[in-house]
Amino acid sequence: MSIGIFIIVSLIKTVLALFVLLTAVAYTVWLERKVVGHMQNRWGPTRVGPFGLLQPLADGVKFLFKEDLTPPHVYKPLYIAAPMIAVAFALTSIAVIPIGNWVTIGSLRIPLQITDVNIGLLIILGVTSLGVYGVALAGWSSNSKYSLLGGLRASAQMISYEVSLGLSLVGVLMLAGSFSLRDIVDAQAGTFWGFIPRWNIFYGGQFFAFFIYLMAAYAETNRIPFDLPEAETELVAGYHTEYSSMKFAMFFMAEYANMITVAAVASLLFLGGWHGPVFGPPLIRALLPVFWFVLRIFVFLFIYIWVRGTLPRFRYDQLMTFGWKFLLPLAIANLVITGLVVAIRS
Amino acid sequence: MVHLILFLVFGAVCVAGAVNLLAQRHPINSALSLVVVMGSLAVEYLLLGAEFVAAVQVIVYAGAVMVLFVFVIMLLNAGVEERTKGSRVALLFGVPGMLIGSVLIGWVLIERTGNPMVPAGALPGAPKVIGWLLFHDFLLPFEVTSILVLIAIMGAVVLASHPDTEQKEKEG
Amino acid sequence: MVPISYYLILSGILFACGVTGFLIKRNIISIFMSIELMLNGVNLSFVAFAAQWHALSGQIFVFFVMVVAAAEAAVGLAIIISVYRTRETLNVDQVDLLKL
Amino acid sequence: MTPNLHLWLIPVLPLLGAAINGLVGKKFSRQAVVSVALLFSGAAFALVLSVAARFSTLSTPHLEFLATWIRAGSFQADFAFYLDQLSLIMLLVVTGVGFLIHIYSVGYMWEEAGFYRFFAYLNLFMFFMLTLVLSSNYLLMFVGWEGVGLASYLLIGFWFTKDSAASAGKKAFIVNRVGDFGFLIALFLLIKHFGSLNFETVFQGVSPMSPETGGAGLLTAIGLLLMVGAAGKSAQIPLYVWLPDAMEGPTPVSALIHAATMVTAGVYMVARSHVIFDRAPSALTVVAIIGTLTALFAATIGIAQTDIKKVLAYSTISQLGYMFMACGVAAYSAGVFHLMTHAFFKGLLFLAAGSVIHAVGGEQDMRRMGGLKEHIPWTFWTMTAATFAIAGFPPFAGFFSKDEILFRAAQVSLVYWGIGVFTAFLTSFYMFRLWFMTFFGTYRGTEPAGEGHGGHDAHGHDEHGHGGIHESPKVMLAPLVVLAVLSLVGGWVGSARFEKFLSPVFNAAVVTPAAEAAEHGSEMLFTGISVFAAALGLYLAWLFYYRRPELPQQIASGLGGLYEAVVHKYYVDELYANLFVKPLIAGSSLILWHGIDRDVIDATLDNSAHGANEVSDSFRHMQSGNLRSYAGWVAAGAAVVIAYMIWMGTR
Repeated sequence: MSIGIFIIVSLIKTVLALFVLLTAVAYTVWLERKVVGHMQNRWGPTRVGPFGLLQPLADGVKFLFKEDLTPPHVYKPLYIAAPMIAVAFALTSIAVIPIGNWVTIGSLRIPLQITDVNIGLLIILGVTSLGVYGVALAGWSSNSKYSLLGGLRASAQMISYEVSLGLSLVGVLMLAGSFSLRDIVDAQAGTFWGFIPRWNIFYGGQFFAFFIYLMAAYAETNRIPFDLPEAETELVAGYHTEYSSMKFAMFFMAEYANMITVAAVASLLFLGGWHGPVFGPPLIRALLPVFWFVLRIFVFLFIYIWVRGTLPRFRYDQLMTFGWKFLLPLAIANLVITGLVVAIRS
Repeated sequence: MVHLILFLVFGAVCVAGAVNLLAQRHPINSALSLVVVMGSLAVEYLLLGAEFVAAVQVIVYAGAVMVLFVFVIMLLNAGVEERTKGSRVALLFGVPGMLIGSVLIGWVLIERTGNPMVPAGALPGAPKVIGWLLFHDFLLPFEVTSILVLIAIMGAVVLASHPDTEQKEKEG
Repeated sequence: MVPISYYLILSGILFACGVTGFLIKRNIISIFMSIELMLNGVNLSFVAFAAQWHALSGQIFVFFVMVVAAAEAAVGLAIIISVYRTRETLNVDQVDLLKL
Repeated sequence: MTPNLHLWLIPVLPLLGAAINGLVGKKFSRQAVVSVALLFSGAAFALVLSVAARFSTLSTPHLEFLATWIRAGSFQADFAFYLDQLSLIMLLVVTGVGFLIHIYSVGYMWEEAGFYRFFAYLNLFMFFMLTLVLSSNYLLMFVGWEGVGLASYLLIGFWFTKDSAASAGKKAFIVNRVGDFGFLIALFLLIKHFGSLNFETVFQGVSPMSPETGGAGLLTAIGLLLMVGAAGKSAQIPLYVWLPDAMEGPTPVSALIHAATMVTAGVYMVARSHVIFDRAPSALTVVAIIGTLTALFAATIGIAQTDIKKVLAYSTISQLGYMFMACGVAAYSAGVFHLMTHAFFKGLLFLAAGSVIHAVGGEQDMRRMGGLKEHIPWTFWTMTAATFAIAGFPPFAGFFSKDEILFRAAQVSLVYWGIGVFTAFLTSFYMFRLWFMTFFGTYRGTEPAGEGHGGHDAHGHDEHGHGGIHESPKVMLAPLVVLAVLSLVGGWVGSARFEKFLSPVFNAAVVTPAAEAAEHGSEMLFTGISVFAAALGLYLAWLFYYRRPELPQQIASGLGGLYEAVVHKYYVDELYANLFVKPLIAGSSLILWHGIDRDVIDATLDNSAHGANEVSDSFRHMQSGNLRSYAGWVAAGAAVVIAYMIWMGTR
């Protein structure tokens, strides 16, 4: 494969991925409004299109045409840069996420993934950890106490939970013996005793790891019950209080893109990725894994929304206590036990 | 060729970030410049094949250490730097000394290292190999640094904890 | 193909920038960042030398430097916070009593 | 296989006592202090007795190795103990008399402040003395040697708040340093030539050497230097001046250290080193001459002293002179014999004198005593025994030992003998003078004696609330009685048997039986003469100080300058003051202090300090506390280092 074709293929994949991702983001918002609405005995969006399906489009148009207010007291360079940073890092991580097996088009054998690197998971972690800059800088540059408090909370919270998040993944990494997401998924092919899928979540103590990951991921994405940085009741809107129009939309997109990334990573690491029953004609055979993968992401997102509709918000000290005194020791214990299991097995 | 171009591009970004760090008077700008430097350094590492180092560079340096810096800047609400003239020595001796030292070291590096050409990814530092080395050949230093980190954690907690709050907690 | 000396020179420039920052910066946090810059410069030279001599220990060293830098950042920033509490300034020219 | 005698316990027991009393004794009651001190010193005595009981079964010398102390190259000094007949006798004397004096001290020191301190020092002294006696090499002996000096210093200065006591302690210490200097140089010579300080090694190295006649040979030099050391410790001419002053210490101390044991260390050392002295006749002659002269000299001073303890002090010096005379004529066993008997009767004399002083409430001047016979009969009778013993009346102990010394001296030279007999006469005279002045006639002190201390309250017995002359408590009298018995019977063992007992040690010095038999007749003559001399002394003392007490005054005025000289101890202290002390002070103050110390050393320091001050004043500005300045210096320094390294690397 020459470098030219490589670049062309990569470009196509990137554009495709971005399009799909942004659409998914938009419809995740719709899904959330709809599901939460039903949970709260409301209808959710219904006016625009059937079942309100065109609501995301309408929202987008509205965001675009709203007046872009820049408050006079902000530190302008960073005020403008912050949402860009947030959304850029949120979208970047999709680059290493595989959504399925190889696809052969003519003589080209193309992986369903923008790029396959053998430190894929590390890149996701790195990019996610950089995402905090967007929130923190937004909070600081807005020069408003609500924003600053939100930004401070966000950075402290994300640094704290990143530790547990990272540690919860190490068990899976030890089982797979690789950082490459594709290798990790491949390691989960097959079944235990013929009927239980060989997913990491069923493997030893990885259920706890999954739980830790779930909690840490909620905190990382600033979602309920850990949405302290944007706690409406106390901080107006937290770090994006001073933002409006498209800049606000960027934070919104970043948050939901992060949710999808997190869901994708959870599926890949714990839920067997794209593995599932494959049947039918070749085209179906090629697309079914993608469907299984998307289904998992959907389920994960549904849980996200479900939790949002159910649980109250933590207090900040409870959040920190939970992270440092419960999740972290649990993650370390899981790490030790998994290490022992791996050592005994080999 | 691609290697050289990438090197030059990211090297330029690196140097620009470093110079910007010096030029900016607001610490948060300096911090962000430093993040840029670190990010482009990660790319330089990738070019040399040290992929794991690059990843850790991003996660630890850019993602954790610098976030800590930004956090502290925000916490202390550090303002624009004052241009006080507290030290003539630094300018009269330090800067010339630095210049002389750098020039000398640069000269030695160019003259004496043999200066081989390296291809992209010259020495692949795959996680597996690095891990093997860390847990075999460098086990003792690894453990020692872990103790160092533990001590650092405790030190940071002790230093940063406000004596008044401790008092209140005891009373309450 | 890139000569190894390019990397070394880049690392030297970064290090020199770090030293200069230490010398001319007044804000203690900026000075701290200059130190990090110096460490990064050194790290680059480690990786470059590792590539030159085909010895992975150079890369291992970088990890240790990073760990130490992280620990140093934690403690250093804690010190900065406690200094700020008592002196209410971050300007090193005004913190020259050599005590808290 | 020699049995393990645990010799190390003998010195360590008193050390334990000293440690306990010294460290925590302050909080103890007096009874507790006493029981600790007596327990440990008594235990040491008991141990020595058990060793003595088993002694005949031992092969001598019995060596006991404890631990290696110093090892440097081929040189090695150990903590090792050496037991032979000589050290056994010394052990018995030290622990036995020491134990008795401990008991005596309980009564004597009961009222003193620092009671625990006194017993700690006393036990410490026992430890060092036993180390000295038991050591198997000169180095360990030197440790004991210095240690007893230390204990002596501490005890002389026991009433350290009193100026005279403190300076007496210093004087003893400093004069002893002169002797130690000689001892040390002797040790260095021994190390240099024999590579060891172990008695056995050294003596084996010495034995093959033929006796030297010249005055500058190795052994002569060593012998003379050892004699310097011995003269210092045993108060011989010219280093005797400290001993009379040492009487500032408590009387039991005078008895134990400055009469019975420590001062005999020199004699012990010379006897122990007899192998060396045997081969250095010139050194031996010097020893004899010094001993003889000291005996005479101190005796003449003793005549004119009025302080009861000073008389005894000079008497001690004189008796030590006898011992050195014995050593000097190679009659070591006679010397040691006299050492032993002297320990009994001189210890007794001092204790009795202490009892007298106690009785009259701290008075030491004999002119204020008199007629005490009825008041303190026990003290009187024991004192009488001791006086007769030292004067050399048969059958008291002193007679046998002194007679043996005189006889052996006569075999070498009649000059020694003549002076010895004259000294014996003097001894008898001044001792009976003391006896008569103290116990007979009428009491000349102020009444009640409890308050009449005058200027001589060396004992601080002010707290003695009971007035009048009184007998000492039983705890003080018991040792007196024991020692009195020993003074009486101590000599009955006979010098011949004693010599036979010691012959394994002094095998070189055994006189052939034939010669002894031939001399037997003359020995009787010599004995008769010396007894006559003693009797003459008794008569004259009776005449002068009992019969006609005004006579001494007339004679004294008749003698004029000579008497003055004797009263003032021949002005030796003044002579030393003018000869050594004043030039030393002058030299110290003018040359060393003003010239060197102030103008050179101080000036150098002051000027360098000023210079440093000025320089650092300019450097002070470097220490601005400014972080960036420091960084600047570091950067500049780094540039210099880098430039240097590159320069070195490219050269």
